[in-house]
Amino acid sequence: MNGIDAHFRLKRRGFMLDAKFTAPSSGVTGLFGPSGSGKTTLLRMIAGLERPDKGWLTLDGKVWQDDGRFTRAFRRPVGYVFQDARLFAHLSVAGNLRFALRRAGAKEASTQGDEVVAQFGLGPLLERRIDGLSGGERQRVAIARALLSHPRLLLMDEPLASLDRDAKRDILPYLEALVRRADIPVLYVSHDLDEIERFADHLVLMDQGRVLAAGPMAELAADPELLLARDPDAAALLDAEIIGHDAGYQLTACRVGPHTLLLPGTLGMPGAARRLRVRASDVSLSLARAANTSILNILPCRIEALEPLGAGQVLVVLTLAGTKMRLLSRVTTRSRDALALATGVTVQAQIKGMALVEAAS
Amino acid sequence: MNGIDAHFRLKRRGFMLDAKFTAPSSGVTGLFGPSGSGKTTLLRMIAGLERPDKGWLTLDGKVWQDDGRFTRAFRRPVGYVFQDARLFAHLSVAGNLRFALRRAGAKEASTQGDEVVAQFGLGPLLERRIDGLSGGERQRVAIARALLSHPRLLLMDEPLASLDRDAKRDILPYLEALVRRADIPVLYVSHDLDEIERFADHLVLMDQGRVLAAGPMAELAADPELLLARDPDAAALLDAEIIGHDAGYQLTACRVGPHTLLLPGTLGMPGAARRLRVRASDVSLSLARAANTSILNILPCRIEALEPLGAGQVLVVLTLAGTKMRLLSRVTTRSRDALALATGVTVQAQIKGMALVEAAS
Amino acid sequence: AADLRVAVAANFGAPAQQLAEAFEAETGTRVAISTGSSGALFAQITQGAPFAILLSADEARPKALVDQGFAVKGSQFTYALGRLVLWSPDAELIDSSPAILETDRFSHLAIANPQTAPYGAAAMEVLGALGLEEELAVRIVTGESIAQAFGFVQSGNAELGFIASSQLATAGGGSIWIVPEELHAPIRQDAVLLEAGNDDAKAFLDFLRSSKGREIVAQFGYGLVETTQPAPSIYG
Amino acid sequence: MVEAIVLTLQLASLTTLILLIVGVPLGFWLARDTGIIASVVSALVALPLVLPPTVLGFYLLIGLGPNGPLAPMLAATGIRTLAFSFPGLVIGSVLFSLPFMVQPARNGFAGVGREAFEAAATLRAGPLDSFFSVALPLARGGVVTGAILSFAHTIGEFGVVLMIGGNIPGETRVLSIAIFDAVEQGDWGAAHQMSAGLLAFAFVVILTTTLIEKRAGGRAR
Amino acid sequence: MVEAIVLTLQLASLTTLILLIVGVPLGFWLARDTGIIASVVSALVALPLVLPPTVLGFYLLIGLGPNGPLAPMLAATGIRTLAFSFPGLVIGSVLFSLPFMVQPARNGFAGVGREAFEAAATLRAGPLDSFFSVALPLARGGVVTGAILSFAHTIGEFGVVLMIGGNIPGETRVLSIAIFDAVEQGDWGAAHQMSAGLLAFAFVVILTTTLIEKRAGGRAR
Ligand SMILES: Nc1ncnc2c1ncn2[C@@H]1O[C@H](COP(=O)(O)OP(=O)(O)OP(=O)(O)O)[C@@H](O)[C@H]1O
Ligand SMILES: Nc1ncnc2c1ncn2[C@@H]1O[C@H](COP(=O)(O)OP(=O)(O)OP(=O)(O)O)[C@@H](O)[C@H]1O
Ligand SMILES: [Mg+2]
Ligand SMILES: [Mg+2]
Repeated sequence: MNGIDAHFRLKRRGFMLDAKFTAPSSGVTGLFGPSGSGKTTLLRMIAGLERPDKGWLTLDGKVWQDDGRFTRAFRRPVGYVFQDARLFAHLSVAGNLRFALRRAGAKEASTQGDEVVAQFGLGPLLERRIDGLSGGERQRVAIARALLSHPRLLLMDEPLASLDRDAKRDILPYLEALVRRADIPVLYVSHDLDEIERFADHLVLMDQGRVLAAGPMAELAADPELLLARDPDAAALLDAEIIGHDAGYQLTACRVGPHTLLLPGTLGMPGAARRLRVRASDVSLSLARAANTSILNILPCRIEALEPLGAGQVLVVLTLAGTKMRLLSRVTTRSRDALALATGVTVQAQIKGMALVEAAS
Repeated sequence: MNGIDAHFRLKRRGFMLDAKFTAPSSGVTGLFGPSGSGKTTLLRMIAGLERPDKGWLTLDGKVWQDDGRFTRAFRRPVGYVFQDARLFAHLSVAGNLRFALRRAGAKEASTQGDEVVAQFGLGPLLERRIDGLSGGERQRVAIARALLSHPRLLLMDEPLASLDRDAKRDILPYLEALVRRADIPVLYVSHDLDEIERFADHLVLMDQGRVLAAGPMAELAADPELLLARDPDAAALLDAEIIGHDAGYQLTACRVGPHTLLLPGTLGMPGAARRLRVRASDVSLSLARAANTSILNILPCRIEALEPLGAGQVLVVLTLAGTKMRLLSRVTTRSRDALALATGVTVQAQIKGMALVEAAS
Repeated sequence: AADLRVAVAANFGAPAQQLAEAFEAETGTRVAISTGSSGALFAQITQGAPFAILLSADEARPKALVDQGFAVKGSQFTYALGRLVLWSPDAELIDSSPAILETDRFSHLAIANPQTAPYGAAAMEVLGALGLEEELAVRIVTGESIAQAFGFVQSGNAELGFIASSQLATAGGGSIWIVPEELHAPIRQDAVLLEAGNDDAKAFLDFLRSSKGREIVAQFGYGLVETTQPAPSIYG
Repeated sequence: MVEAIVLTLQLASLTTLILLIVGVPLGFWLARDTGIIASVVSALVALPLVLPPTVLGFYLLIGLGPNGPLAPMLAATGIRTLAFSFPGLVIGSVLFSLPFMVQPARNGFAGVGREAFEAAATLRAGPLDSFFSVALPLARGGVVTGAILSFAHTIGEFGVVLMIGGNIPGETRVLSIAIFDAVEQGDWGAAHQMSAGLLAFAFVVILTTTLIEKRAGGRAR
Repeated sequence: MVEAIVLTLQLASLTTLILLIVGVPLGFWLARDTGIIASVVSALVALPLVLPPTVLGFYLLIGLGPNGPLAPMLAATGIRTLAFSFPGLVIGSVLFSLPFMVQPARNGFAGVGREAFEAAATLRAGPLDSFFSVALPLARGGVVTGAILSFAHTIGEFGVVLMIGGNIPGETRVLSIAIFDAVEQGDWGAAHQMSAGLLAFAFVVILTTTLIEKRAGGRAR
């Protein structure tokens, strides 16, 4: 089997982990779950830092661990970005990066080193001591260090939790590009759903030491049975193809099934495939198509289901007309009654243009 | 003068801080700025942990520090929640909390201890060792510990950065309540604008060691001159008064100037004042009032200004008809042209009901 | 607590203990014996150590103490004569003569430090008299005290060594050459009174010179100075 | 024999206690002060080690004696010399074992780090309070090591003790001197016996201390 | 005199070097292993301290001699005894100073913590690599303290050396014995001179080491 295939069992005082999941051999797999659900513990077992009571782990068909075998941590080609940066206090920033490079055994090491340093904006920090770095600076160095070790599997434990949004914005595309180019799988722990949906295309949902669900992001995101769809930040994912640009208005036109959507910015060459993220709270419904509105994208949909969320709110699960793609919308019960929304009804889903966010593909 | 009055100057290799600001004597003051802008450094100087080259600090008219005087850290009644939890590794969770209580010298100590423990869900953790706690658990203990020291000024350095949203949601209301009851000022560092706007009613904006602006949240949030309004999460704040509830639909009706808005949930007793947060990206504009839409709140506004944001987007600054209150809306340049939006034009601002968020008052 | 404190050179510790017991049996005066190297005892006495008597391993230090006013003039006398023997635990090695010293059948010859210990100085005199001083120089190992030299031989690290005949009791066999007294200056171990007015001390010194005392000293393998009459008290 | 054992335990315990009181704060200071004075003091502390114990004892003998610098002060209290007395032994042992207490303690404190002190300060713990409630528990490993080394060293030490003490039974004659005497007088049997007893006793004390320390560390850390 | 000085330096340096090679890994193991065996070994390491140096030397004399346990092995190489030889002195000094190296080193390593090793392991550093590139630099303070204590102690130590050395000029007669002899002979002038020289030298060495260590620590940490 390609990709990651893992099953771990571990018992601790007051905590029991029994997690089984698979993840694809490339792209980002998000690990999402509440505090204390065992995300960090799971990552540590994959890295070989924690020995489970029972463990099974293969990467691309190669067995790293089973009942008899246990590949030790330093023999597993994983990169690990810890929740706390864990830089070496006795080395400078450059020393920390060199530590990784020296042991990576890659030929392109030095050139890639410069590249990573530049992209993470570490140039001015290279000679600095670790304890003089701010939280964000530390984490940037830690991510760069993990990348420079040329891992075949990258494990990231809330790597961006201590970065501000500007720094995140700078790093995310670079990480995405690097991960796509390197073609290695990434396990990405976060409790920020926005971040996960933006970054991950596969998802493992955890709670209390167990895997609630695992699968493609788009499927799980719109599954009204899962907590995900009931989250205030819940979103649906749409597969789109870029068909053209409007240079004057800086808009990109995408085809989603038989529909055309307009997105701000230049998102790629015509013909490129993209995934779009539509937050349930950004989708309003109307019975007729409104004119003279700033809302750019209005799509006809069929109501599949209505799930009460409590507090006077309803989650409306929609199918985009002419496709099998799902959309989610959050409306008040009052609107539901006012518009007589019910399963089978056809409605216009109004999506605020700005709310369309490119997701990793 | 009441509240905090601070002015610090500090020079470091490659970093120069010169920050002067005041903050009210109660409520939460947010400290917002990019990574490395000096937020942590400023907080440390206020706590007396860092000696600036030149410093001036008073709290409610009492001088803590000036050219001659320097009140040492342990004599300043501040509570400090560090970016890294900094729990004492040689003590259990209970030991850490007791450490704070014993030195707080308050009579209500023990009862308040139980209360805080309960509210932060620390009961099952009390006997645990520190290194067995997850990141989120640690930070919960750290916040509880700071509160138990009965501070007269609470300093929080990204206290929620390592908490997942569920844990945040549990803690935030409790923090707000406690802060309001205790009537002490809180300085709250975060680079999460959502968090700050939700929590803070006063804001200090920092960049590169300087204070860009300081003032009431609502003013700064909608000021198109400031970066804040250009932020993708930018929001305007509206003063509202609760006028009634619709029990069936679980909606709360609020008066904002001459207008009535409907918000999901039960937000308070009629007559209570609330502040509402409206994100620019949640406001769409239309020329005529649309019917048959799930959007509950549609308010007439006058366009005050149009600020291009780049990437085909425009920030529209609006005044709510019949008031002086500001609203912000983000639209595409294409919509601006299609609807012929210009200063002085009257438009209908459509606010998705769910996007109204109660802000601290 | 003791009535009388006596400083004793380490090599005379065991006989001193027995003397003390006999003295106590006779007079009821309890004696505390403090042993140490003669050099250390000397330094301590000059710094006010609370000893009433010194039983030194040499004659130079008691004399120096008298000269410097730390000891009572005229109280110094020789309580024992050291006897030097060449000893090996190997029963075959020594044939009751110094012949072995001229062979290379041994790699180490142990002696006491000639600079600090009279037994060491005497051993060097013997080697000088035998004309072997130069030849054996590289094979000589030096113990800081005569006890250490004994330890070197007893443990087998040195095949043979010059030791005090008083140590033969604990040696247990082997072969020896008793060094003729003419080959070195006599090893006089002198006693001296440190506290002029201490009657117990005077009594102990008298006991040391009494026939009973001399008997005990001789028992431990020490020689005695010839005396014609049983010692009258020299303290009047 | 019994006298010597009791005296040895008294000396070792008292010395270790005094070293804890003197050496631990000194180690704390040396760990936190990075100035040149601290470095010099740190080097000075190690110096007693460099002299052969008997020679150190010899200088102490002179220093504590009637012609030493302390003599006028002592004279005022009616004491002629501190040598040949139990207090003199304690002074000598403390001085000689000082580096064994100070250096490990200093390392222990150096490992505590600014962070913990800052957290303590924001919780109203003053310097003294922080020292006892934060620094000391966190530096416990180093302090315990220092105490073990000092205790063991004081038991075994005899050069200094022999020189300043004068080997007076019941007063300054400790076990190590008794063993030394036994060897010196060729009484190897007694020497073996006492050595074995001493080793067994010390082994038990040290092992117990180590285990208690580990238990305490394991529970709290 | 010059011979004695050279010999002393050789002995102290070689002993410290061997202790670094032997004691540092031992300290590392003791810091990471929490089992009962490690605790026992840890207590055993401190034991040489408990015996008076001359007594320890006495046992070494027996142990290293022709009747000792090593004798058959030695005989094969044509050596009758290790006593009275420089290698013998080194063995004695190493054994006697072992606790001074091992205990501080152990504390140093104990302060490094799992976190750093985990980070190193995920960067492909094997156990040996981690030891040299992470553990050792981070535990530097403890190791340097151990080296300083060992060095100083070996210089000053003379009981063991006296006992197994045989005071052979150029081979086993070190400075500490020379000073001891001077005191013993009542040649206090010479003793003062040599002591002063030794103290000054040791002070410079220790201070320099401390400062270099601090500089290195200050730069990297
Ligand atoms: N070393 C440890 N010893 C004992 N229990 C531990 C240890 N580390 C973690 N735990 C417990 O195991 C459970 C899972 O912890 P883990 O750190 O994996 O959670 P997490 O999902 O990463 O949480 P967070 O989002 O807060 O980081 C928690 O109940 C935690 O208290
Ligand atoms: N101990 C130190 N020595 C030298 N420079 C430091 C030290 N601590 C911080 N700095 C520098 O001071 C500047 C301000 O750092 P500070 O930690 O206050 O930023 P911040 O706003 O809190 O950042 P973040 O959001 O990443 O936590 C940064 O350039 C940082 O590199
Ligand atoms: Mg975690
Ligand atoms: Mg910060």
